[in-house]
Amino acid sequence: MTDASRKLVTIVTEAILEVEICTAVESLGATGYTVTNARGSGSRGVRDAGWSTDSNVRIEVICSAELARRIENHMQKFYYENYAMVLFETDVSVLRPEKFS
Amino acid sequence: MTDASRKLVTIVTEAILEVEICTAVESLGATGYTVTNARGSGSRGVRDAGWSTDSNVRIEVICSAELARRIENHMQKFYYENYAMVLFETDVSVLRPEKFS
Amino acid sequence: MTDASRKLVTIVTEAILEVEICTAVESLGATGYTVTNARGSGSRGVRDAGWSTDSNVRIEVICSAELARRIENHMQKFYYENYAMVLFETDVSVLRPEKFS
Amino acid sequence: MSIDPVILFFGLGVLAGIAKSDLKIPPAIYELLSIMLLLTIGLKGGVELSRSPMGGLWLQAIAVLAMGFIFPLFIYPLARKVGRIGQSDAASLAAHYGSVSVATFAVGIAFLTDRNISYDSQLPIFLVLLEVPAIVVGILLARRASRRAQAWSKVMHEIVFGKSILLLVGGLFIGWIAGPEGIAPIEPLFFDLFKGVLALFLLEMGLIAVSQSHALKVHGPFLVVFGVLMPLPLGTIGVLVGWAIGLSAGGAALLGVLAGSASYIAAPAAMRIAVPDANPSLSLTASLGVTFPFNIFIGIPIYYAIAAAVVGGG
Amino acid sequence: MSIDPVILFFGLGVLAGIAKSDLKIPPAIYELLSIMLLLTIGLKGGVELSRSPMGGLWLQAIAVLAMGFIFPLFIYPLARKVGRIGQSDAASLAAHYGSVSVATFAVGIAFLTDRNISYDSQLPIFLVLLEVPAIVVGILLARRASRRAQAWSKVMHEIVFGKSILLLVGGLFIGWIAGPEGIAPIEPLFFDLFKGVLALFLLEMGLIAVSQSHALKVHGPFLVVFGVLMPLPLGTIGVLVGWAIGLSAGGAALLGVLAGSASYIAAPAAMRIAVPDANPSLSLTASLGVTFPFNIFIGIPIYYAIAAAVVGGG
Amino acid sequence: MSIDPVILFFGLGVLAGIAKSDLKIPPAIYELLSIMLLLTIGLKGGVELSRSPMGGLWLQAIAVLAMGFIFPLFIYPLARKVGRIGQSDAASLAAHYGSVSVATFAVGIAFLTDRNISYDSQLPIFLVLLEVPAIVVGILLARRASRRAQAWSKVMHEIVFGKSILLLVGGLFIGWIAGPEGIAPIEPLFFDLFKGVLALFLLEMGLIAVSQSHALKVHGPFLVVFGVLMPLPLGTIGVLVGWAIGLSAGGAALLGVLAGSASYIAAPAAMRIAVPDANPSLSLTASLGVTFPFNIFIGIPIYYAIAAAVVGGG
Ligand SMILES: Nc1ncnc2c1ncn2[C@@H]1O[C@H](COP(=O)(O)O)[C@@H](O)[C@H]1O
Ligand SMILES: Nc1ncnc2c1ncn2[C@@H]1O[C@H](COP(=O)(O)O)[C@@H](O)[C@H]1O
Ligand SMILES: Nc1ncnc2c1ncn2[C@@H]1O[C@H](COP(=O)(O)O)[C@@H](O)[C@H]1O
Ligand code: NA
Ligand code: NA
Ligand code: NA
Repeated sequence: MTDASRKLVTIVTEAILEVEICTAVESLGATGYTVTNARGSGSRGVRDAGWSTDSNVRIEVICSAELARRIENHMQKFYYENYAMVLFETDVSVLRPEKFS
Repeated sequence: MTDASRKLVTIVTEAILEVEICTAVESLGATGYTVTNARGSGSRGVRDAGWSTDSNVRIEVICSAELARRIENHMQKFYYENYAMVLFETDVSVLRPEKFS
Repeated sequence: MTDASRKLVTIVTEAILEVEICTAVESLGATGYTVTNARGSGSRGVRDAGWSTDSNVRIEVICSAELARRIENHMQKFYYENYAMVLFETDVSVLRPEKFS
Repeated sequence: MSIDPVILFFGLGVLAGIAKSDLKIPPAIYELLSIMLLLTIGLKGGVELSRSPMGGLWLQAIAVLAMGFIFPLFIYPLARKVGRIGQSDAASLAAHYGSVSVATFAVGIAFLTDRNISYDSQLPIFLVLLEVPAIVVGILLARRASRRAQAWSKVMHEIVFGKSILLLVGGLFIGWIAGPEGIAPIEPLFFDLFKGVLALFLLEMGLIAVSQSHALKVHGPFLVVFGVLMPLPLGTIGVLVGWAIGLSAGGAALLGVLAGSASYIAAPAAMRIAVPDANPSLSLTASLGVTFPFNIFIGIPIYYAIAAAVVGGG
Repeated sequence: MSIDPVILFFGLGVLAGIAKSDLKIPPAIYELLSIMLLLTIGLKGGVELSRSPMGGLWLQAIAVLAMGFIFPLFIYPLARKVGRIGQSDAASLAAHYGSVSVATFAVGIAFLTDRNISYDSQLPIFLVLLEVPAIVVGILLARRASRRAQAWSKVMHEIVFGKSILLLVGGLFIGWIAGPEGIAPIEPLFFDLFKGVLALFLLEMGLIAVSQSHALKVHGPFLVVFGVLMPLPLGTIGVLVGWAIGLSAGGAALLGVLAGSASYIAAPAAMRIAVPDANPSLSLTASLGVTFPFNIFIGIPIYYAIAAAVVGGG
Repeated sequence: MSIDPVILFFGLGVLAGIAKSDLKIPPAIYELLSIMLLLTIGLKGGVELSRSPMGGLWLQAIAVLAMGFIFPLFIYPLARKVGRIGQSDAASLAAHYGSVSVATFAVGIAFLTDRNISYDSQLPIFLVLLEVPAIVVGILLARRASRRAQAWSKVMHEIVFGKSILLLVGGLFIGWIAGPEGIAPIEPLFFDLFKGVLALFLLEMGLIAVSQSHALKVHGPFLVVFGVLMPLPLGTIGVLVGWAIGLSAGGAALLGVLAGSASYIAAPAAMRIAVPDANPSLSLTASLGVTFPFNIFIGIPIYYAIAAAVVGGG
């Protein structure tokens, strides 16, 4: 790979927040995002995909370390307190790094 | 990120095992898990989501390195021999590390 | 983990390419792959799962660093120009490393 | 009068949920069933409206709207004082119980249809009118929408253009334009299958009701008392308002059903966005786990009995 | 007697599978169709039960249950000795063929209905009774459930509260309580659409049968011989048992259909959990890829012919 | 003649899309609806074919096939010269507009059925015949399939064994073999629900049409002009060919509908694989966002008017 390292930020949260968070992520500067449906369990109990207000989405954003930090701050500020949410960051290398961040 | 590194354990296996494995992972000490539907191919042939006993799930657990090892041992002991299963581990950093493991 | 490091190649692309890319990945030498349905947004606009030619898949392949490079080259050569596609690579450790690559 | 099979389907769903059966209605099917129910209710109302001229609807609409705005103002202090519930949670309960449940309404329609009791064609319009006001008042009562300024307009958009209002109003409109003859070719899907679709829907509602009952462990006594005692006065007021604005016995009963029912789709979604610090499972357990079964088993017959007594129909 | 279109749908599915067509019935739709079939079979039986008093059911039930326990004890040694199959795989085959297939039963009902042949109302009960015993015996034969101690109770729970028994018994119960008049409003969905739903279901079954035929490459000859020769004696015994316990010709034929059919939902799932070292595609290829098509094309008419000859019905 | 409610459902979907409502038809339901429409069209045609002997089909088939091959050869230069569109995009447009839309055909059938106008039973066969040729010609025009050598055979396989042809031909065949009596038990699902299913399908088509209109921002004027002006001459030619080969007024109108319609399933998928440098949203916006609504609101009545005038039917 014409290696270029970036961050992969993965957010697992309530399905109801999908549109809002994707919009926020883009307005913070991300060039894109990927969403999959998910279910799970955590501190706010079992969240199973059967019933829409009770299912999760898994949002992935590839971006620079700096933007990753900004996204994390935004999530922490607006969502961590009241919503089921988990966020983690992974080091990835990408093709065409100019495409991200 | 007030960086705190954790492990992300990802298990891809037969959909029929979902409940059993999620229960096991929690009783081993995990604070949560995330599940998505998946299909795929591996040493046990093509597993395509069309037909329930023939589809996969993708289970993710964020946890300490020590718990990750325990989960891996458990999977190896009880499932590796007879079930379609792949397991891999990634280094991730998380917000609110106290929430995991 | 009887640690053995491998690469996890993740490809997010148009659902219409799923069969073609999975076949290619296997003929390049991969021992398997995992696919999940996804939606997202990127340089080619919003791709939402509602309408089949307009949804994404997320294909994951665990393999050696060398095979990862070959997969990336193949994608770059045949798909990057004309299709919605993002590809990233992560370091993972696996159980039973002989199973991959 | 024998027990209605659609209610037995609800019971079967509850049983499956309690027994932790692997029975699941896939989300896509749940969507299909709810789209069909909403369209059917709208279409039926629209066809009726196209048949009978409708005098004085404006006055009736104002009365019904007023009910939607006033209800939460009574529920809120009750939850605060008697239930000793926090501000956000009380506001959320007020929004849920002031708004309405389409599934309860559908069971009410099935109840009347089985007994050959007719009802006024504007009821689906009242269903639409009652959905929104209580949610607005609930958000205002929580006084928390300020934190994220954009939330308010987003929430309003989501309620007003949400699928339930859109399909109800769309169905009403299509039924009204096309009239009985125009609708005839689509009747086999929307009208003939109505009760079967409702049965499958209630099967899933039973499963959901069980899965949404976890708050019972913590707030059990309060939620049960609230969920059982709240619908009766609200429903009775609904019947009386129906009588006051000149509805038939069937119509007044259905307005009682609406008034006594609690929202479990629009309100939870709106509250989650606009009042995020309210505990979502509290209101949902009350409305879905307690009030919904109460209404379909006990409430609906009571509201009809009151309506029949007051209006003197049958 | 012309060929039944629902069977042609199965053929179309097989063709699509072989041609690697992109035709797919989404999993959610497959779920919906199977839920509807199970409920319809239960409801039909329940309504019939509510009509006709049912004497001597207990004795009949015991005979049928016995059949379910004894069948696998014959199939197991046959697979071991004649087929030279390992312990776990033989046990799994015994469980699959001792248990029953709802889809085959549904085609059997359609076969009788098309010919205006009535059948005893307790058949859906027998379907329920035959589903579990063979699976239990199969697990015992494999003697492997010990490894994971909790597996046993989990598997039993999964079978008994699994959706197929739950929906069949639930449907029976609802049909029985509600009776013909109560069920009337949900008939358009559950009864009128039955054969169409079965047609779509069989289209998907054809696709699945092809996708589950990969074991044919390895164990082809054995699986084909086993899958074709096993149902005939089992089905014949079923017919004779039906005659012995006093069923009508239609009823005896259906008991033959049940006996000759092989499970492809409950048994595979249970075996996968309780006998994990059995090769799942071996049993599934036999039951779904060979026996299922054999039964719907050839077996059902044969079982009925035997039943008509023995019982002398028509 | 009042407005057809199924078209109102399309309008409701468009409205929901424009208002950014959360209304969504789950992909699984969309699949189910389209499978049902395709099977119904096939079955109806098959039953009719089994009723009436069909003379001279071969000649008719050749004429229709020729139309499918020739259409794109006219559309391509038009798009190149008049529209100043690049080679690949022009080839893609030629493939889309030379091929056909099943949904438009279904609305055409509903249009005729509402007016009690019969049509020739071979029309579903013509639908099948018209689907493929234009796509082949389109790919040849783009002269790009060479890059990935395997693409060509793959694309052909995907079109010929794609689900739309498979279900249409399968349905035709089943309907033809089973005949009216054999099909009777599955009519409640496939025939009685047809218009209701079409209504739900069009609701989703409205949503999709809006979501596929983003290319309008860039190529708006050209796409609107092309999407509105192309179907009229194509449709008229279709009607005239229908008249020339001796179809009834209804049949000629339907052939006009086919000719005037633009593919939005088979063609986009094939072009995406075989001509990847064509901009997919250009053709899709034209066919789905402009031509589809144009045809169901305006085109179909026009084609029928022409057919009635030329053939002299009614
Ligand atoms: N330890 C964990 N590992 C993986 N996923 C988790 C974990 N904890 C929580 N999640 C996911 O994040 C969602 C929200 O978590 P929480 O806010 O803890 O309820 C859960 O529903 C899970 O899908
Ligand atoms: N090399 C691989 N890369 C990614 N996923 C894999 C790989 N091998 C197997 N899998 C996934 O793991 C499942 C079980 O693998 P197996 O036990 O090898 O059959 C497969 O169905 C795939 O979904
Ligand atoms: N920055 C990003 N982060 C995560 N996923 C992305 C990103 N950019 C694009 N994607 C995904 O990759 C798909 C194709 O991207 P593109 O080729 O840029 O349109 C999109 O539909 C998204 O699902
Ligand atoms: Na209310
Ligand atoms: Na059997
Ligand atoms: Na055309």
